[in-house]
Amino acid sequence: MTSLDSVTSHPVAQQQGTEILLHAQHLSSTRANRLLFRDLELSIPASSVLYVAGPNGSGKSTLLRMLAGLYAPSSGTVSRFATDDNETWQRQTLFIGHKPAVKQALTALDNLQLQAQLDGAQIDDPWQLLETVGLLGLEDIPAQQLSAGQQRRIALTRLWYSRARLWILDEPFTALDQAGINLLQERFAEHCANGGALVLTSHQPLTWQPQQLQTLTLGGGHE
Amino acid sequence: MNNVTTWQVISTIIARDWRVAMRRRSDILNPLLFVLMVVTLFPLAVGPGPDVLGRIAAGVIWVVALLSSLLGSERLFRDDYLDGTLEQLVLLPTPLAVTALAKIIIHWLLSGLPLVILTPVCALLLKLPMDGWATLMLTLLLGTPILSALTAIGAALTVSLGRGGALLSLLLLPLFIPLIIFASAAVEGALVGAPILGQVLLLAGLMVLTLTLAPLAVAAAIRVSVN
Amino acid sequence: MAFSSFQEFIVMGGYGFFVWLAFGGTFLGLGLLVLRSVVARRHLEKACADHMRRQERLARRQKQERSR
Amino acid sequence: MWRWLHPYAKGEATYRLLGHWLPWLAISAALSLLVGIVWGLAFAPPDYQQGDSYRIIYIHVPAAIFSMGAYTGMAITALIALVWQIRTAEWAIAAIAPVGAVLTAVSLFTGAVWGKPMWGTWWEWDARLTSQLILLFLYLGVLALYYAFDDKRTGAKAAGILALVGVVNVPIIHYSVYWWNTLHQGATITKFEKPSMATSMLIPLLICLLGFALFTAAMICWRLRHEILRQELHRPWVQQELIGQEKLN
Repeated sequence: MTSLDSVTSHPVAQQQGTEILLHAQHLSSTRANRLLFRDLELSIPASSVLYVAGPNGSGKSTLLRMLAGLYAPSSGTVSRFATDDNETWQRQTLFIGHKPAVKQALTALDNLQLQAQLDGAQIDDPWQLLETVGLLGLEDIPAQQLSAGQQRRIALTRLWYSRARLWILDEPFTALDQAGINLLQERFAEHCANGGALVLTSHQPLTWQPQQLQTLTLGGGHE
Repeated sequence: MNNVTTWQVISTIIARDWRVAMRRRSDILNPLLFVLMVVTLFPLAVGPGPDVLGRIAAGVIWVVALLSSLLGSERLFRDDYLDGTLEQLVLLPTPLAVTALAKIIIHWLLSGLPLVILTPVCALLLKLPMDGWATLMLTLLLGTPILSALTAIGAALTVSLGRGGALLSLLLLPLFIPLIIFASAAVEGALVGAPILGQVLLLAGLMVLTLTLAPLAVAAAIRVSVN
Repeated sequence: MAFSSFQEFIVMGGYGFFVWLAFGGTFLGLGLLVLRSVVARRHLEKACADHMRRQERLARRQKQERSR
Repeated sequence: MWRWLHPYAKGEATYRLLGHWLPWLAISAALSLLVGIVWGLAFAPPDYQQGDSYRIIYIHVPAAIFSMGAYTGMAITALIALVWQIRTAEWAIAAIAPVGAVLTAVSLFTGAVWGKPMWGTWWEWDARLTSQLILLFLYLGVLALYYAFDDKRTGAKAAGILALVGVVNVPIIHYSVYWWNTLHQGATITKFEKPSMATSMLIPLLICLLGFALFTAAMICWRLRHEILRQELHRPWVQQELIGQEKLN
């Protein structure tokens, strides 16, 4: 039976001023009648990072999908941006899952422009953005000819133009080389600096030290 | 702030699927070739006599239209589910039913409309008398959106299953039965010169009903499949 | 000449519509095939230009990586 | 064995060779087609039975013959490609298929139009037309299979195998359709035999046949050159050929 055994959260300076972006109480989830976690309690203030760690199969992805609203919890509530109007908080949240939401038949450029339209964002120079994420020279080849890491970089371009305040990223570093990871962590630092919050799962430790880091370890895994 | 409007979402989804379809032309052409080939089989099977063929022509074309829409149903959500775009569609601020309607529209544009355009060739091959052609195309024009909407529900329900093909036809064929009855009755009536307004209006009513309710069912089905 | 006048040639003994429809369809079909090849040539040139530009961008990328 | 064939396995040598033949083929094709059709349309005597509608024969018969010919040619090229692994043969499959498909469609269309004055309907399930229709489906199958693959090399191989299987079935389909037609002979009266050909009618037909043969060969060479360019796009000689010298340096 796995339960949340330790919430090792660094002494978070709970200034009254900072706005709580997401608050969840008594979260529990059973997946294919296997209890993943029970009575989970967490709250994410602005410009903070929640790092969810744990072995494979411990329900990290399920928790993130639950926070993003893709998956209803078996019990407990998740309130986001202090509103329960689905539309307003979804406009503020960005979720990137395991699979990079990239159409294989289209080129990186097409994927970027179409996804930006869905995100309601205007990109002035897509070529420049693709260069910053390290896709120089690969902009107009169909995505299926790109490697997994390069396809993930296409998905990660959203972090550069999206103005959502809460980012929920499921293992953003997978398939990325060291340069990609450093690039991403710089972007995370920028995001937290101007008031955004970040929830991520990963198997690599964070080399960048955010001011407000909460670590949530989901114990257990496969019994 | 993601301030995308409903209309932007619909037009982007249609543009995206259109571009993907243009990159993979065979996804659109294969169902149409399937229709032509199956229509060619009937004269070879029952003989080329115009009297026999003429009578069964409307029914054959309608049944083949059904089967080809089932054939094309894989393309609706399968790719989006596999590459993760379906999840992002669920997370859009605009209601999921709107996204589902956009999916149904683009699927109809890519499979239903070409079918209606192809009907004269099939009617010619099956020796359908000329005065039945207009009614057949009208019933197909009203019927194919219903086909697309119902197929979308089935496809959304079975998208997370590995091999959903046979199950899909099992789910959908019963839903197509009123469609077949009214459409072939309309063409039959046209052949003997009887008034066909009744059946056509019924089909139109069925289309409006399906196009309003199906997106809600598709949205619910997508939510079920995604998590 | 099998026809006395040009007018008769067009009428083609009453079958003019079918003969000209058949010939028109044939030239349309063969013409489309020829046109498709001409367009394919231009498309190839564009693809080659895209390919060259892509090579330049990739070269620039290698230079960047080496200098980093 | 066949030492002389090997240099043409590489792309550039074939491309240059086809480059020499292409202009001659194209000019002679255009000339003979022009002469044959004008002769057949305007100068050949009318048929005593069908009047002037028989003149459609001057394009229907050559198109039908070369649609079969192209399919067989494609199958032979596929055999060469699969057995000797010659790359040019693989590209040739992709070059022949569309030309053959258009020829079949043309012969089908002209056959149907020719049928209208004779049988009174725009489409008649006559044995010859039906087997042409099935041949068109075979072609479309080969094309659909070729374009279904992203990697054109495997696409050409798969299409080649389908063409080989198809070419074995073409005679079988042909005779079964004829048998099917005689089975239902009662239903349709088909007097579609070739009209008795006086020599004055036969000569333009032969010229048209020559014209269509040259046209098919010219189109295949032309498309093959494009296939070679498409497959070897990354090679410098292709860039030099397509972009031309001034932009390169």
